[in-house]
Amino acid sequence: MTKHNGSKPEVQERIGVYVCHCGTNIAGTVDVVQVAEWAASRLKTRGVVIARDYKFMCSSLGQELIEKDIKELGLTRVVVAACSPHLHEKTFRTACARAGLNPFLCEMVSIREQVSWVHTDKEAATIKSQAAVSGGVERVIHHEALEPLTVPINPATLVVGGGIAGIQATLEIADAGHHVYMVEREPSIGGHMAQFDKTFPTLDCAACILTPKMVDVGGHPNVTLMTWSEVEKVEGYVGNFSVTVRKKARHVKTEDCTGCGICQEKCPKKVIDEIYEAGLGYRKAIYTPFPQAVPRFPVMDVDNCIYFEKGTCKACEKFCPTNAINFDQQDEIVTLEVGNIILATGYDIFDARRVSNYGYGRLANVFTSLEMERLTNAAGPTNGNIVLRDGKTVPEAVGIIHCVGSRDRNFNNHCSVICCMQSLKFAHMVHERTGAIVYNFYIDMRTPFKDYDEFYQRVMEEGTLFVRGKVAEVTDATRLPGEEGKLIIQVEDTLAGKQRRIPVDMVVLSVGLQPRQDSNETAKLFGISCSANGWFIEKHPKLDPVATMTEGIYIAGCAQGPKDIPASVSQGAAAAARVLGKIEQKEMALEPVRASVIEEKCSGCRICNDLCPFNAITFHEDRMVTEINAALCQGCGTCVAACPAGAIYGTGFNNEQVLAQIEGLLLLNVGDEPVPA
Amino acid sequence: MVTLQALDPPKAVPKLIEDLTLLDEVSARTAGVSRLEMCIQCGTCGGSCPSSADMDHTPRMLFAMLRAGMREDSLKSNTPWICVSCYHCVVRCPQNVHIADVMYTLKGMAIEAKLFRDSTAPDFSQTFVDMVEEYGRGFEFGLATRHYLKHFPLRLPSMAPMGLGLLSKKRMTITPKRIKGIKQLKAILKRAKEVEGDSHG
Amino acid sequence: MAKYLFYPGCSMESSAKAYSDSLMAVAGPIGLELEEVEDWNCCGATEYLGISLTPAYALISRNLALASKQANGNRTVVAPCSACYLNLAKADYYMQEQPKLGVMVNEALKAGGLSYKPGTLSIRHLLDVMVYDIGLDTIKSKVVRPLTGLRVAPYLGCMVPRPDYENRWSDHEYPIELDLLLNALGAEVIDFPLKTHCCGGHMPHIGPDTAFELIRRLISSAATYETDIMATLCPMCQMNLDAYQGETNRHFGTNYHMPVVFFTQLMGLAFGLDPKDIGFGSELVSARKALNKVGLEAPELVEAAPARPRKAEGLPMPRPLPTRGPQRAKKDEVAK
Amino acid sequence: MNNNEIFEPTIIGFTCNWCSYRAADLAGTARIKYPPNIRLIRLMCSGRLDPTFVFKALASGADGVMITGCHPGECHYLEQNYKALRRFHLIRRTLKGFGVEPGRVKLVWASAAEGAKFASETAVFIEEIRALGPLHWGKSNGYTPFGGKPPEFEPAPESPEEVPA
Repeated sequence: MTKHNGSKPEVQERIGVYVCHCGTNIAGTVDVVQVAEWAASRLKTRGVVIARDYKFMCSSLGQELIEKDIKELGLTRVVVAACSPHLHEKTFRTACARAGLNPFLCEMVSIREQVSWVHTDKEAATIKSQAAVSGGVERVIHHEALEPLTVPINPATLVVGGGIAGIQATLEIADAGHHVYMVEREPSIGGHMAQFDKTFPTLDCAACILTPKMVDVGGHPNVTLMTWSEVEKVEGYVGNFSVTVRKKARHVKTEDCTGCGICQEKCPKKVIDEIYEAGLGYRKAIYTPFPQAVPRFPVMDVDNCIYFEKGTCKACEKFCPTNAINFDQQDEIVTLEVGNIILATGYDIFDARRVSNYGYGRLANVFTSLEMERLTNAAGPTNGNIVLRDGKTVPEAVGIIHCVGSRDRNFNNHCSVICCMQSLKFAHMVHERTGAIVYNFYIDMRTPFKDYDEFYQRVMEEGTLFVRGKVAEVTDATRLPGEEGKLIIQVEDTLAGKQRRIPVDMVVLSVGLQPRQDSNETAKLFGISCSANGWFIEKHPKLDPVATMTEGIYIAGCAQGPKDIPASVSQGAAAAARVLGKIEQKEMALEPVRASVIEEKCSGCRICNDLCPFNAITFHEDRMVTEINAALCQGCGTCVAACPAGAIYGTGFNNEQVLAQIEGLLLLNVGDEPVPA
Repeated sequence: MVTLQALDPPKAVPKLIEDLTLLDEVSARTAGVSRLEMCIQCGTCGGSCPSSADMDHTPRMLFAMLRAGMREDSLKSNTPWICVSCYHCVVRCPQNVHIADVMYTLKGMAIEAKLFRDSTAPDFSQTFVDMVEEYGRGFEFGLATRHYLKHFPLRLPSMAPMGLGLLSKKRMTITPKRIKGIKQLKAILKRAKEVEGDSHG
Repeated sequence: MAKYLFYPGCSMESSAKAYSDSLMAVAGPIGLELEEVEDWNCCGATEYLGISLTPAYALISRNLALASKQANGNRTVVAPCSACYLNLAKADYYMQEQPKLGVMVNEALKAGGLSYKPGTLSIRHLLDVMVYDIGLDTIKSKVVRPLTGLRVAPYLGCMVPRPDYENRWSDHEYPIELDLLLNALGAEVIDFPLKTHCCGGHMPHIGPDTAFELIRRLISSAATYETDIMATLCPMCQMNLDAYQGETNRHFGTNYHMPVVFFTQLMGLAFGLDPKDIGFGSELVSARKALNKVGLEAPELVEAAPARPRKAEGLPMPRPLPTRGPQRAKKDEVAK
Repeated sequence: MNNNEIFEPTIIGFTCNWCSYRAADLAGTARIKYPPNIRLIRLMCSGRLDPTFVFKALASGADGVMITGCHPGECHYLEQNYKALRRFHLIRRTLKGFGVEPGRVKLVWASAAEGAKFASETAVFIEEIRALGPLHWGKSNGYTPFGGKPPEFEPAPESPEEVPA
């Protein structure tokens, strides 16, 4: 341990300190000039030979400044006081390396995120910055020249979720010639988009543009498609993940099944299809969710199958021409070895029954937007006829309510992004198919992005009646003449400043998007973070939207936040590009933060033996010493902290470095007497 | 030669109406946390209100006026007095504004500033409060007769059968009941009024 | 025996005597023991809050202070009246949300030698206690004269299910508690769409025209469902719908005859008590016809009147939300 | 330090690389303000926290130590924050034995999304330490653990010149 009685031993290192203004981001709150001057004078005895401040240290000129000093002044250590190391540590390490200094001899201290942006008192912020620099200087003295660890990148990739974002990512990678495992928990890929009829603003048919992509995935030589499957365990790290997948029993031998559909035809059990048909239609107990499903093999729903319930039936087995039915099939556990993972797990829709004043579930002719998608879909339960729940009456007036469950503190705070456009799409389709009067009830009309506002204009031209006001209630309790037999939408028309009661035949609730109900568990499974409401958190909201804090795990589509199809496709492609970049590198440099045992010091007490969750620690009975396998060690340092003999050395975060940083932060290193500047 | 001088006295130059302290004042005088500044003008309140047809302004509009600092117009509005405290708007408000309690605040402020237009409601409240302060309990007979005599004398004949019905069915008593601790209650209310006065400076 | 502190409120002594009588009559059989808060005062109804803040909350809080002194380990106060229930609950809640209010109120209470620590008591409505503490099974077990065939519209009014600071009710707009209770009594419960809409509150005194329209909406909607009787749980609702019904009829030239009684009266009826002892006869719109209907031995179950159009054919309806008890919101949070 | 002034404690905060350091970064990105009395050290994991670090900090002049990490169950290294939790209790017991208020050490879980929580917990802790007053470890009973010495703050630097905006 360092001695420190105000008269520390002269340091042999030659240290350069660089203080960044970051424009006014830092300099607005911290007196950066003062910090640099202070470091130059007060930390001289600690080896600081030069301290500079500069407008933008991360600019090429700023980096050249450091490089020049390393070369001309013979610096052996560099401290950069700027933003968070998570942003620019790599930048400055690379600069050092260019000038011939081992990159790990550079230390970054954060005086932006942790000082200038969170404090207002300039004097206190300046002192805190000085302390941070001082801590960095003391720490860097104890740094060692290190070589980065490299790990090979397994070129295979796992994509979780077979919606449009996952499909896009899969195809990009597979087309580039690398193997992709796609895991989807439903029987078919396609996601929510497969349920839609038209897509805004161009009104392309969803199936027409999606099906070819689904077929591509299903038949791609580089894709292993695993539907009706779920990820159960993820081990390992970037480059070499080992993923355990449960392939749920389909009770259909996929190697024999031709997808002819006879089993579905013969199955006597009809079940309401809550998933694909949004509860509006029926399926059988053995089924493929929709005709274009990929793969074409059906699955057996054992909770509803008569054979599983009563022990007799087996109609599907009797009629199957290829003997592909297997009632005894068990779940299968498969382990996949992949280098990168893309999560595209999508969203859930808001449960409209929670807004009891809109009557969904109580009033027959209140529908959700997803139900409306099925109603308008030519392959849906009504063959695309927009009718009331009696299955035949065509509505004469339809009210479409925006923001259901969104922008509402009682439910979800966020704007669900797609509802305005989706509601406009419905307005158009109701006009086109029924000629009914259409009302749209909105709080704010949000139509950004290409051709969206033009679509709004078009729907206005078609005669849709827009009412600005959040609907208060939908009721069948009549109050005024003319309301009998109708649903009444009660709302304040905020532009007229009057309460209105508008009788309609049909109400469509544009329900919001919300995170998957199990998104927290998914995040935990893959070791990434979720925001408080359950969206996956990206590495940087603007500059790194598809990466996560965990190397090798990427996110795409609505799992990251509500978005429309174009944005989901873009993210899928972006995540794929990131993964392809990693695959091209073939190997990847990792922080050489690893633990190792100094054998002479190890007493063989075995305290550390049970602490490693990665099984990197083994004990050699013969020599009575412990050894750490560097390939398995992830560098958390728990064993380092636990060793009573101090026999475990934690590279990058060794005891001397941390203890010295403490002293530096507490300014024990600057001595009692101020050194004149 | 005709001069126009005699026709009209000169008009006052219009004043700026914005009184940006109004919103804060209303918030500060409301029980709990009003969240009035969070209103997004969606109209859920005005749409939910069972009595909005009789209001000068929907609650939403009133909140916009408070924000705009229209002190006199907003305190004169009959809206708070028509509010029936049904709390439909409160539970539906997407921003969790304490709407019903803001209405109570506005009533109190209107009484203080003597800005209400129709005295029926404030009188009713005051009569009720007077009775409670006197007896510690509500006194329906006294309240109803006193209030109706003053504000709806013409309605009294048609209301009489109902009143008689209530009396004959022993659902109204003619003599008020006083609580034992009326002195204690009076002391508490006296102090409360002082505290309230201090809190507005 | 479930024991609670009881805050009756002013109306229970006069206009809502039927509520009081019937409650006392059914409390014994179901094992509900109510200990009245001694020397309680008026809660201020909806009037005092509109005059001045601190005095209004001090008035309410005197009761909280008295109750907490009397509490003796029993921290639940039961109120049968909506306005009383809301005012007590509101004062307790706001003094926690805005500690400044609690300080001002306690300053006032000090002048009377009292004090109250917000959050000490738990304020609950009578129906809440009946359904969730006493339990529907207990109530059902006491039924000797099921109200078979009696079409009852459950009417809760506003201030019990809203704003519901503690999330005690199954829903703010369509709570099912009263339906369940009436169901347990054997009654045919109407899916009454206006069950938590406003009865007019104090408007009969302030803007009678406004009040009559609100009363009309409720009575006429109940009438479309061929309701025999409306069950309420609030003295003011009962007063408005019952006593002002005649005036409302005159105002609109209508001719409704809709008896409105307290749910405890119907409980008493089902428990086999004498209608006289549980306040029947004090309603201004006579409940005689409804009584006759129960007197009849198991009338034929007439496939009744205009229920909601729900057809077996056509598209399936969404499944109902799983029944949620109190603390619904908390459960949801856990689920997240 | 001038005794007439409000006591400004110095606190050392240990953060883990994956959650709490990022929470501190997020507090910055979101411009959430908290008092400047805390100075942070980054470790890879709260499991790396050697109790010696805490004692060293307190003995070297810190008035309090805040240990932060991922929420239980969300550790980047699976379960190492549970080890930090165990050590935290050990540290508090040991401090009590030394005659130091155990409240000078606090454990806070903050996920990468909880910048606001990081800021508010920090602010609360600073007030708690302010209320406890300065720690003169080593002076009161002559016991000087780890060769540490009482804090010596240098006089505040002269008021810095205005930086043009």
